[in-house]
Order: sequence, then structure tokens, then C-alpha cells
Amino acid sequence: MTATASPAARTTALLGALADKDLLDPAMLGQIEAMVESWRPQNGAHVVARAWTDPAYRARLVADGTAACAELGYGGPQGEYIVVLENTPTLHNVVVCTLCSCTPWPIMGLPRDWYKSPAYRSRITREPQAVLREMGLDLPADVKLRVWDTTAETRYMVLPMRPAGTEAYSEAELAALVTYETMVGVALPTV
Amino acid sequence: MTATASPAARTTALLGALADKDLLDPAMLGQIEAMVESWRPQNGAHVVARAWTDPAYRARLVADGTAACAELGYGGPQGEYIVVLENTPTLHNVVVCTLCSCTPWPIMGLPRDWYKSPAYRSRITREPQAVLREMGLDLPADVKLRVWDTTAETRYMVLPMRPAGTEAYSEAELAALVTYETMVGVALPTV
Amino acid sequence: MDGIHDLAGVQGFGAIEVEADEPVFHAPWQAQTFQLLMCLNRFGINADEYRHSVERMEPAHYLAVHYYERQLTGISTLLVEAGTVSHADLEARAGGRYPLARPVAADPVVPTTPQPEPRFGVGDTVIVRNISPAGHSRTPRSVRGRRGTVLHVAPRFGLPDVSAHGGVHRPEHSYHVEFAAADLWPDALGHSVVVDIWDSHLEPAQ
Amino acid sequence: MDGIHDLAGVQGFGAIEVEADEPVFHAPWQAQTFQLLMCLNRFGINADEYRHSVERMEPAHYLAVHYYERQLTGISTLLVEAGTVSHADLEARAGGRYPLARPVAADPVVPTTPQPEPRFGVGDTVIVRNISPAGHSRTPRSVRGRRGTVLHVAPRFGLPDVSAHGGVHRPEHSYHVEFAAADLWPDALGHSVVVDIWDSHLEPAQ
Repeated sequence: MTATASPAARTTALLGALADKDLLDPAMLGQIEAMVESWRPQNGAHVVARAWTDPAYRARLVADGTAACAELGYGGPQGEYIVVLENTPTLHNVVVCTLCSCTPWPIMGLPRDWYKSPAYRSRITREPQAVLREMGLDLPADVKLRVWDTTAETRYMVLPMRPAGTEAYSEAELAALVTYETMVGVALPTV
Repeated sequence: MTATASPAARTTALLGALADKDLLDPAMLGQIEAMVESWRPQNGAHVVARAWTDPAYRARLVADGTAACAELGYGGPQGEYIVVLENTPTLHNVVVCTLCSCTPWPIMGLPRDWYKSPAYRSRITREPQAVLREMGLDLPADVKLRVWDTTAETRYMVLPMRPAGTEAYSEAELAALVTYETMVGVALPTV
Repeated sequence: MDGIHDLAGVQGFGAIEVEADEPVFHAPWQAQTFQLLMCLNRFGINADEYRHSVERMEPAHYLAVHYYERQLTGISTLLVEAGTVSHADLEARAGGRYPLARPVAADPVVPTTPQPEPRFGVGDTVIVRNISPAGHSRTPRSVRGRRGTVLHVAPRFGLPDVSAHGGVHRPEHSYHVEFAAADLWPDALGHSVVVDIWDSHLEPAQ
Repeated sequence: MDGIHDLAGVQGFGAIEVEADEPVFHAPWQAQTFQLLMCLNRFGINADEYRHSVERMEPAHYLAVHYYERQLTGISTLLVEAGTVSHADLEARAGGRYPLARPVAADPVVPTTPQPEPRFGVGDTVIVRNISPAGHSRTPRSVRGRRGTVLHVAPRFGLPDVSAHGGVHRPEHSYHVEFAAADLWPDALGHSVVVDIWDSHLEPAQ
């Protein structure tokens, strides 16, 4: 029985087969590569920090996430319909894609391995309390927890609460507090 | 990263660790080996052939499978409560264990790989019509189909219908028609 | 536990391959593993603990390997958990990784009222209780909350939910309960599925 | 399809491991595979067909491998099925087995009535229809037949059930429907789960 080829060997095989038929467009591949590089969680952090400092922007962001992200230059594939989920003192939001691994690429970047893992996908909807605790997030018992499953075309980003003690921070300093995990809802920004 | 040891190497390791602590009883292992050899689908075939030729035995078998199998000398682990499922012109029975691979060892033998496969376990309860057709069994549309899932301590054996054209067969000749698959219900005895 | 082992109705698996003249074991280690299984009671381990040890395997490992490798993994896990052998010793002896199953859930049992006497009879309509123990249970997820008809009352056997988790032997009748397959899966045709269910997992239909 | 990919609530998986300073890709082949994904529309293949190609993987393979290996398997399967490349050529070039996903089910679509106009509004109580297409669908098994409340009406997007299987683009609204988690899993605590569900998969609650 032949062994299974490595994924690297299989990728090379597929690329070779397509190239031999002249079905690959190197310019397009280069454009895609550049686009991927532009999708960074720093984009979402920028959006969050702006929302924390500009109440009018925050209102626009919550009313129409897609348009408000576009204001800051963020949009594109998997960003066609962005909905921003506001955390409040009584509501905490967490995002998952149980069926695959959907996420708003332009503002969050491509998803992290943990977000794509069967462990996260299977557990977060059924026992988010235990999962968040394991991940270091202990929510007060009276906070309502909503888990959003990305099962259609809406792409969600969590808008965390601005941490106390950041009154004097600049927008850039605030953005540095906003990690990928805080925009999925499995962590809180901390100073 | 170390590679996973082969199952053979792992079994040898476990046996060695137990033997070094004097926790293995070679005599007992030998007895088990002999017992396994005594568990053969031919036992069930013997039971079926007897039921085909002896109406009183058939009645006892359907009323109390455990006792009727014991009459012919068959019993033991996983044979504590045997229920025999009679196929009729209007009812066909099929057996599965969706959660693991339970089966009456003393009369059917240890289960075959296909019976233990995730494919059989997942599909036979939901789409038995398609599975049986794929396995070569085309039942008339008016035959009711019952799939028995072995989820507790009952162990099921299907009693197939005696095929036509076997009126002159001896009990031994009849038993030779009864395969493992016919006692699970995925095949019919044929001449 | 709504684990990977609860395969009824899961879609995406392929053809069932019947091997002609299949041997009982395909390699000596399979026979040896089965012999060890039959010795587990000598180590104070019962069949329900064993079944659950296999259910606790990493799901990807469970699906990837052969039946007897699952058996080997379950047995090894139980003997390591009992302190009979050590995982480090097994890996040293095997010369490689020796995967074990995951630990028992923190709170594996859903308490239920013992039912020593049979509450149902042939022909009764029953509903499968809407409970989901994090530990061992033999009631498949697909029938939870579903309505069925009792075809047969089986004798008392120990409720596996408790005996898999160090509980006292709690004999209860089980029932062969028939369900319309179309009540379990919307695309099922006209067949029925009979599931063998312990008394305390059932309730009378209103 | 009630496939292995429908992971919500399946128990037995372990801890979630967050990698510090995780790179976007862990190897060049992952970046190359993602680039190919982004080119699929040039081959006449849409995102729904792609998602379903991954769902069609052998369940054991699906669980065993990394996200980008699933992506590679789905893309390769679609290009082989389209006749763009041949499986034999891929295996020869790769120098080994090149696993592909399993074929599309014979009858993958459950016909539903098109719903071009939104039938529900915020605050409405809805019930998830009891349908289970053998092909692609984005409604998880865990909410089938369950009752929830509409939190938000999303814009029209093509119903994936049909576009994954060569059907016409059929734009419908989807709804963010909130369910009590305890209605989906008996052991869930007090949280809720919001699922984004296309119009034709819902019906009004009585």
C-alpha cells in the first residue's frame, strides 16, 4: 500500500498540474498574496479603538459594521456583511463557526488554528462557561453569554468594553490592547 | 516529535509491563484463547438449521433464545440474554450496535470488521434500504424493515427464512447455508 | 456522552466492505488485546468502564483506527488510570508514543431515580428522557426526547450510567423500544429502529 | 448533510490550545493552498461547492488533518470532478496517495419554496424546519425542530443548498435566531446560541 503523500507534495502536484495546463495566473496569485498580507487583526483593533474614542463612529459601527469598517479602509472577501457585537456590563458575546471556520478576513485576518480546531468548534456552543474559564476568562455569573455561530453570510466581530484605566490612552495605544482573541470574545483587553 | 508506536508494539509493551508485575495468568489467557475458538458463526448456523427442521425447537428459540441456544451447548460471555428475531414474508430484521460493536459472541463469533466499521454503524439505522441494496440484498417494497440497535444487554440474532428448494436438505446441509451475514440480517441464505 | 462513538445517522461514511473468509483476528496483537479485555475484571474493571474508556478516546484517533486498536487504547487507559502500569513505562517499552483516552468528565453522572420494578409493558408508548450524562450512557442521542413503543421487556441488568463511574450495581429492566425512523431523521424511509433502553431513561408518554 | 463537520455540541474533544504569536501560515503549502482557494471562481466553482467538498471528506480524514489540508483536499476534489486535473496525474506527481473527498450524494437537495421577501422580523418566534438535505446545508443539526427568536434580519444572499449543487442563485434573507442553549443540549447552562439561518429553513411558530 502506497503511503499518503505529504500535504506539501500534494500542493506542489496540484500547482504543477494546473501550471502545465496554463491554468495558473501568477499575477493573480501575487495579488492574492498581497491581499492576505493586508488582512490583519490590527485592522479590527483599529476599528475597536476608534469606536472607543469616537461615540459617533461607534454608533455607525454598531448600526452598519460593513460601512463603518469601509470608512477606515477595510473590506473585501468575507467582509461583505459585517455585524459588530457590543459587549456590555451585562452581555458578553463570543463568535464561532461550528460548520467550518468563517470569520471576517479583512478585519480579523485569516482565522487562528485554535478557532479552526474541532475542540473550539464543538465545545464553545455547548459549554462556553467551561471553555472561557479554561482560556483564562472568568465572567461574573450575572453576565449573559451569547455564542454566535457563523452559519450564513454574516461575519461577526466582538466589540469589547474599553478597559478601565485607559482614559489617557491614544487611539494607537488603545488599539494595541485589542488582540485577535478579544475580537472573537474569548479574552478581554487588559492594561 | 516521537512517532506513535505500532499497535503491535504497544500490545507487547502492555503485556510486558503486566508480566513483569506478575499480573498475567498464562493459564487464564490460554482458556480465553480456547473459548474464542469455540465462538463461531457455525454455532448460530446450527441453531438456525435446527429451528428450520424442528418446529418445537423453533418455538422455544423464539420464546427464550438464551435457553434454546444453551440446549445446543452455546452460551457464555455476551450470550447472557439472547433474543432471536424471526424474519417473515412481511418483516425483515437487521442488527447493529451503533455505539460500539456488541454481538452474541457464543453463537455468532466475534464480530466481523464490516459490522464494527463506522460506515455500517452510522448508515444502517438511517438508510438501511440503501445499505442492504449496496450489500446485494434487494427486499420487496412491501416487506417491513426493523433495525435493532444493540444498546443494552440484549444480544440479537436474526432467524432467516428457510430458502425454497431445501426441502430435502439435512440439518448439516441447511446449516451450511447460514452465514454470519444472514444472522445479522444483511444477506439471505441461498441455495 | 454525545461522543464520536454515537454514530447512528451520522452521514458521510462510505461503502461497507465485507471481507471474504475474514479471519477472527488479522494479527496476533489483536488476539492478545482481546485476551486482555477478557481479563479486565481481574483488575477490578467492569465492562461499562471499558466501554466508556473507548468512548473517551480523542475523536480523531477513535475514527482513524481499527476496532482492536480502540480496544487496546481503552484497556491501556484504564490500567494507567488504576495505577497498574505507568504511561511512561508503556511508552519506553513501546519505543514511541502510546496514545491514551482522555479523562472522565468532571461530573459524569446525571442522577436518576432507581427503577427496580418495570414501569412499562409491551405496547406502552414511552418518551426517551431529555438527559445527557457527560459520562457513560447507552441511550443514543438520536432518540432523545423521541416517542416509541415497547416491543419487549428485557431482564434486569445493571444501569451502565452508574456502574461505569464507580456507582453501585443498580439493576433495572431495559425495553426494546421501536421508533419510526422518520421521527429520528427527516430523510428516513418507512423502516423502524428498535433501541434497547434502561427504565430510568424513559418516561411515560402523556 | 449531518456530517462530521457539524461539530456543535459533540463531546469528547479536549482543551483549546492558543499558539503565542501564531503565524498566518505554518508552511508555504498552506499559503499556496489558500491562494488556490481564492482562484476557484476562475474554474467556475463557488464557495458553497467548496464548503461542501470539505464536508464530503472521509470523516476520519476530516478530523485527523489540519484546516489547510482539508482545504487542499476539497479544492483538489472539485478540480478532479470538473475534469480540470486527473486523480492519477496528481498521485503520480505527488509520489503517493492523494486522498480526495467522497462523491456528492445522489439526491443532495431537499426542495423548498423560494422566499425572496423576508417572512420574519425582529422579535418573531420561529421554528427551524425539520429537513435534512443529504447535500450541503448551513443549518446545524442541533437546532433542527427547535424554537428561537429573531434578533436581526440579514440581507439577501444565495441559498447555499441550491448553489452548492448547480442550482440557480436564489437570494433569501437570513436571520440571526437566538436559541436557549438548554433547548439544544440538556446539560447546557443559561447561555444562548445565535444561529444565522436562511428564510426557507424556518417556519413561523404557532
